[in-house]
Amino acid sequence: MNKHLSNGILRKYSQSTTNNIPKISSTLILSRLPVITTELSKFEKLFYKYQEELWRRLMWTFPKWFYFNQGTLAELRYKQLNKGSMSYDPKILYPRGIPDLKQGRDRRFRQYIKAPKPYKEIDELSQEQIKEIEEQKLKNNGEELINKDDLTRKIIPNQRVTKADLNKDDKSLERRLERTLYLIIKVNDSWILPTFENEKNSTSLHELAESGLYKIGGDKINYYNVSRIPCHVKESNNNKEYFIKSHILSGIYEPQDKKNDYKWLTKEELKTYLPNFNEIEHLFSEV
Amino acid sequence: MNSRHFIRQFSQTTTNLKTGYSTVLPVHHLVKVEKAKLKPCYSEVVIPSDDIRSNKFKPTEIDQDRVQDHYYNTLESDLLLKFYEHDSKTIPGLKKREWGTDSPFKVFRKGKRKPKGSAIETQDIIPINYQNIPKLNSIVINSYNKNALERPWMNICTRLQLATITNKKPKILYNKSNILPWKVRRGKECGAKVELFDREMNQFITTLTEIVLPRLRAFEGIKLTSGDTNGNITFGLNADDILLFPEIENFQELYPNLNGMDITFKTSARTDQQAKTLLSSYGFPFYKPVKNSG
Amino acid sequence: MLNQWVPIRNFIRNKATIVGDEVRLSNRRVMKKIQMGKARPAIFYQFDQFIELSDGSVIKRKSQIPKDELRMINDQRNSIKWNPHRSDLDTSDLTAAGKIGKFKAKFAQFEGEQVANQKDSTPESQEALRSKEKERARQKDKELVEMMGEDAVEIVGGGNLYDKKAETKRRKGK
Amino acid sequence: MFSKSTILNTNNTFKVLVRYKRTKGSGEVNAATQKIVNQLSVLSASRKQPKLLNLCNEDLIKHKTIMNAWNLFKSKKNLKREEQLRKQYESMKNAMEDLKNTNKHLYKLANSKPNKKEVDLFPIEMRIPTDYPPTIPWIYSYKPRK
Repeated sequence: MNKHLSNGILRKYSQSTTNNIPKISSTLILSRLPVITTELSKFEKLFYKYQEELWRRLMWTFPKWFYFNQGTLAELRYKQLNKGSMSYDPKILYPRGIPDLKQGRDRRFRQYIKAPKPYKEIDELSQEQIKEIEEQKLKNNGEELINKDDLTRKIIPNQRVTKADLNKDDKSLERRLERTLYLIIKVNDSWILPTFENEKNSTSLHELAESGLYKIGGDKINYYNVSRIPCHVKESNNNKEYFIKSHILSGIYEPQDKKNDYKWLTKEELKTYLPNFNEIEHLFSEV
Repeated sequence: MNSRHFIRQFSQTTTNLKTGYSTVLPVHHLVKVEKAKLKPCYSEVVIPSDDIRSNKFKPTEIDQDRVQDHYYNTLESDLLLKFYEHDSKTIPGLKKREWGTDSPFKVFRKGKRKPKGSAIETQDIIPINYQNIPKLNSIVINSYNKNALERPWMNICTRLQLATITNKKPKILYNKSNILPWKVRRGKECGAKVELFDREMNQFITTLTEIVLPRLRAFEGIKLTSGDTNGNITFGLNADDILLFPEIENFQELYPNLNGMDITFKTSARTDQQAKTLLSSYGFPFYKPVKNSG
Repeated sequence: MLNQWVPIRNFIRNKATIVGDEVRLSNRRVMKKIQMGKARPAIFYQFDQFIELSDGSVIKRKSQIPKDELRMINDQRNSIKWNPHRSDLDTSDLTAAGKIGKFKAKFAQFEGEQVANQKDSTPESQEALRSKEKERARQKDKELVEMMGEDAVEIVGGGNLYDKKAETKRRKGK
Repeated sequence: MFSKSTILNTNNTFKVLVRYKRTKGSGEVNAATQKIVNQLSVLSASRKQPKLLNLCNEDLIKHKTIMNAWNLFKSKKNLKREEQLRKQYESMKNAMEDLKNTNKHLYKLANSKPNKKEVDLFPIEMRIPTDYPPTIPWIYSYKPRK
């Protein structure tokens, strides 16, 4: 028994001396951070809605007299938008109870206020103007004509779903704006995270990753290395891959060798492309 | 010295074990118990403030918090990687010292000696792991208005200014001392302050980094030298800068007497360096102030 | 040119007529005493505000002012300090692509011929332009009064309540 | 018998006291004061505070259910996040330990901080996500700093 054990140890020692020095390489986790907020689940949306209603119910009355001076055009517009609330009349029967009116607000309920807009709303326009707009709409395939130079135009937010999403273009940095995307490249018919071998073992891991990225992807990448510290190590047949985490902030990845294929994918999509994804699954952001 | 000795005395054991006067500080019977609060008419006081039945109830989670989401999704793990140092150990902070025993005066001297090389104690610097990643706790906005000393009504302007910027009602600052040449008198109103948490804090951050600071012509950033050595960073905005907040900018004539303010970021970081790294991740620029020669 | 644009802010602030009589608030303002347990949090009325940044992205905020849509010309998205690596922003302020150039291009319609003729402007032509501007402003005022009806009287605002310069003068005089 | 507004007879002189319509008196304030009073009233709760919420028992139970569900949802999310962070920490620590045993030189390069005094800042171009995307969702014009 004792002999056996010592033998085992001996073997181990001898192995380590005969082995070559392991090959060290840097593997790059290059991510594009989300551009827009995450999509909320239905439960979250409903909960926020509920809380906001409670909050609005407990809000103080809007101090109209402070923001709108009497006798100004702005006040006139405000009055048009927010018709004054009823006054208490003891002769009337109130089905929801006697109103508690202070400063033109029934303090039992939430207050609804419409703010005047910088542009003209439909009710402000004359018949002719409305007609004109509708004619323009017809000419423009049903879309309203917007003067881009007009600073007081209505705010119409851009779509959260982009062209790249619709075209299913997974080479584009504009896809899945609400998610973190990661770069993978195709080498010898298999998809991998970009890996660069440290030949002399003299350059530091993060510098190697950076120079390697420029070599394969051109120098039009605004690259930010998070830390010098590797976030993971993968060992296989005397190979050691150290994972370096970094972000692309602007610019574009252009493969220098046109044959090299690449993709920007989310965490879920990576699963189907990377072998033994489960080992490194925790390195990728859920969002 | 103060601990009681239990001496085995055959006749007096019971008296020794009687609970009596505790001389260990704090002496509990000196703590005032406000019995009035126990009255049934004050039952409202007992309800916690986040209970919907409480008078103090104020819903906080009213919408999606994009800054907090950003912190959880990206910054937290980046910060962990950035601050990690292998084989690092806790660096003990400067602590108060004993006086020593080489003289009878020192033996009975009250209190402890101040730490070496510093007037105050400093924190231990604990290596960062996944449980103590620095985060922003709160923002304190402090606006001292010296003009309010002579004209008390000016403090109303300052309070309103803070209230409109932060959406939270500020507290009034009062003078603590009497300095007659400066017209400083104890108990006089002299400004306002407000502490922001959670969504209010996060909205304030984005208003600063996205709207206000980029439009300040002379703004170079937060000084790299700022900080109180315990991870709290402060910078100031003057009266003209405050005009750029969207609330004030669109109704300038309603806020005639603006007052500058100091903004302090309270972070859970133990060092200023870490706190500055954290703030820079939210989009605050920093700069190295040039030393004035002569 | 720069000098014409920079002090706009100060100009606006000092423009309002200074009200001679000062604020007189009675000191006998007695605060209402709030009973224990009756204190309630202050929740100011807030609007859901959308702000469109210069690059077209929209953010949501809560704001007390009665404006629920705002559009920024300058902000983080086109500030050089916040975008040190962008080639399409690399301009000093005074060039055509700079902030002021863009501003001018945007508001050329309001400035009339001023922008176009800037290079070869003579004192005479400037004088003529100025008188034109005045005429236009007068016309605008007239229209406004008509809109508000005949009896409308312009309301003089409270204006600048506290004049820093006057204050220092007063102090020195003491 | 005599009220204030009737004629009084004192020392053979007649004083006539008549009630007039009240004109501008001490109650009126100047414009500047009015402005400050307005500002103060924005800050004060008087007449602006709504009635307290008074939920019936059924609503209260509903509210509590919602809050319980939300807290559960949140705590699950937090646990998941913490677990992921812990894994990241472990694998990072493991990688450093491994690097230390494999190559001392690279380990020293990785573990060294640039300078004790210097602050390791994030790039200013990192953005907090917005609610809606920019017109051009990504910035392609990147110019390396010279």
